[in-house]
Formats: sequence, C-alpha cells, structure tokens
Amino acid sequence: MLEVLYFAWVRERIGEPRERIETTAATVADLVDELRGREGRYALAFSDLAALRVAIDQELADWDSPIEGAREVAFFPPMTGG
Amino acid sequence: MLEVLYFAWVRERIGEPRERIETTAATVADLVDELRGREGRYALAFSDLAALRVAIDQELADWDSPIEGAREVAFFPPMTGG
Amino acid sequence: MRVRVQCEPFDLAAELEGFGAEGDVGAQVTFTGIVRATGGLTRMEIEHYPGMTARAIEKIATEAVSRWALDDCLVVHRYGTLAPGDQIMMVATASRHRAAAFEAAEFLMDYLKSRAPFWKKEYGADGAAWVEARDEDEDALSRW
Amino acid sequence: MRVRVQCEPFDLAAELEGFGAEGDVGAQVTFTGIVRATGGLTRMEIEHYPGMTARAIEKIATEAVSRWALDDCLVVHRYGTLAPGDQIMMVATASRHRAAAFEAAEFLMDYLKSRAPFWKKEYGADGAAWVEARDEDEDALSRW
Repeated sequence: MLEVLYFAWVRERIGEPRERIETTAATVADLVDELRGREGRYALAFSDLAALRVAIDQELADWDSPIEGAREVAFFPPMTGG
Repeated sequence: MLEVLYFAWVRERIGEPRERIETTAATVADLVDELRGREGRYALAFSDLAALRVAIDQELADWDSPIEGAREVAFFPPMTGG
Repeated sequence: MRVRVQCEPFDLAAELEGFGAEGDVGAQVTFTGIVRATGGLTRMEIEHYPGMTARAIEKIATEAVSRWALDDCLVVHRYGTLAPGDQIMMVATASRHRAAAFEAAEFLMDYLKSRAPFWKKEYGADGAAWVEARDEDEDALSRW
Repeated sequence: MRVRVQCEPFDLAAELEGFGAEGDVGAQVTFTGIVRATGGLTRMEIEHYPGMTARAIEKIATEAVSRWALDDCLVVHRYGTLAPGDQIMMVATASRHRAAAFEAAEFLMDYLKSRAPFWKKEYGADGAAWVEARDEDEDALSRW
C-alpha cells in the first residue's frame, strides 16, 4: 500500500489531502498515468506536470524516479515558502 | 582662525585633539606643509599622506581642496566604522 | 543550529536570546518575512507538509552552516492563518565576518522560498488565490 | 529613518519596536556588529568625530532609502569602551521585497565601514593597536 499525499491546489482539485492506494507503478510517471485514468478530477489535477512537483518519502524526486519500496508519494505545486 | 582637529593615531602623534591656528594656506596640502614645518611630531603625523584622510567643515575633502572660509579642518586615518 | 515550524507567532528578541553565544561572533544578521496587505489582502493561509518540512529546512540550514562556517543558524517558519502585518518566518545567522552572515542569510531565504514545502493562499476582496512560484525565485538558486 | 550615535548599549528588540510599521513591509533585515575576542582582545575603544558622525551616517542612510525605496531604515552606532561580546552597532532595513532589504543593509554596512568617522583601537595581552582599514573594505564600495 502506498500513501499518496496532495497539497495546495492539487489537494483542492483531487478533493482530499491523502489516500492509500494499491499500485504496481514502477515510476512516479507510471503512478501519475494510473491516477489520471481514474476520474476527471485526477486528470485535471495532473493536466500539466510542469506545474507540479513530487516527493518520494519526503524527499524531492523526479517524474522518472522509481517508487518501488516507497511508503509515501506527495504531489504539490512549486513551493512558496519564506 | 582655523580649528584643526586630529583623530585616532594622528591625535596621538600630535599629542592633542584640536588646536586653533592662524594660517594663510590656500589648500589642505598647503596647510599640511605648514604644519609639517612646525615640529617633529607634526612631520611624523603627516609623513605618509596616503595613510591619512581629511575633512573640511565635517565633509570629506581632498589634499588640493581650498580651505578659504573653512571653520574646521580634521585629519584622521581611514575610518573603521561598522 | 535550530529549526522550528510552528503555527504560533514568534518573538524575534526571544529567539535571539543566547543566539551565537558559543562562537567568537562578530556579525549577526536576521531576516523577518511579514504578510503584506497588497491588493486588499485580508488573510493568508500557509499550508505545509508536516513530515517533510522540518527535515527539508534542516538540510538547507546544515548546508548554510558548512558553506559559511557559521557559528549559529536559526530558522523559524509559521503555517496556518496569518493577517497583514503578521510575521511569517525568520532566519538568523551568526558568523565571525559580516559577508558570511549576510550571504548565508540570503542563501537560506532563497532556498526556503523554493525548497521548503510551504504553500501560501491569499484571501482578499477578489476571492482567494494560491501564490504562484516565480521564475526569478528558481533562478535565484543558481547563484549559489 | 532614524540614526543614533551613542555611548550606551542598545537593545535590538526595543529598537525594532514599530520599525517599518507605516509601510506595506514584507521584509525586514537587521545586522548587528559585535566585539570579537580574537587574539586575546580585552577591550575596544571607539573614537568618533562628534560634529560629523551623525551627519555622515544620515547621508549614507538617505542614499540607501532612496536607492532601494525603503519603507524604513535605522542605524545605531556606539562609541567609547566596549568589551568582547558587546554590541558595536546595528542597522535595520524594511522594504516590500527581500532583495531590497538585504542589499540596502549590505550597502549601509559597506559605507559605514569606510565613510563613517569612527576609529577602533584594540587592547589585548600584546598592548594596543589601531584597527587598520583594509583594501577590501574600500573595494567593497565599488560594487554599489
């Protein structure tokens, strides 16, 4: 089971802050494809990957990063701290 | 009468913080020449002009600045504020 | 080095109590970020990623301490609901020399801006909008 | 804008009370200079040029305020006898944006270093010596 987290407008578009999913996706990109195929709200949230960032187990990662063994994958827009 | 002020090691070499002098010097450089001619302690204090700065009426000035009408001329080493 | 992520306000003076006291510190720099009332903003909501935030900031602060041989380094960042005039966050750096203290503080700010998992939403007369990251903020990282 | 030259210690927190309160300030930077114990220093004497000091600093601060459109600017500089760990001086800048607040604070420091009429004498185990201005300090002015 993989914990998938959403923040900021990604969270608002998906409609929930986190969910546990069963997946066989090998990379983040595969996971995104899988999520996109679910429902319109996911397709909308993931429509422009250039506007998104991803973290695997709380470290920034890339779209082609492998997610095997990961406990947690988070999607969010570019950060605006400070 | 011109008020001449000395700060930091210039003051220590001259031996006093200020004095009033009667001068006909036209520029700062003329004034320095006049002071140098007085006594050894002045010659010592003004031996290296590159290590000195001058202010006329509390504004930084140059060696060839005219001092006509000035009330106060100050000599000191480069500043070390901050 | 101290990093804190909190909802509560902070007090700059209290945070600086004893800051850098252990080193031979000659220069101390602080930066405080404050909510601006620009464009009729009435409040700001800051969301963060609890599991990741403190760790991400610690990583940035550790990098700053080693690159500039800082004697001390502090980051406090708030989340939750803030009003115009409220303090958002602060950094402080302590070093022997002023150039190091200034550079390290600017480095911290540049990285916190784009690499610490916070997202700001602004609420005003015209509704609400997420603050967008600007290209300049990402570009700023390349100077370090 | 506020400039003060004094013998007494100052309190950073008290100085920042209401600082920048009138503008739409998003960023506040402070710098504090502290006496270091380097080389067995036991005390520092700071001499200044009373008639010129405040005016020279005001000129520098006025330049900073206009170049970076600061909402506020503060300089406090001490003279007299200081011990290791004592605060020597502080600057604070308030601006809409962080780059301006940082740059203006660095500009102030660079100019105070070489253009404000203060002279430091260090006393230690090996006697006393006037702090010499460094070429880098003069060179630093050319970046502005």
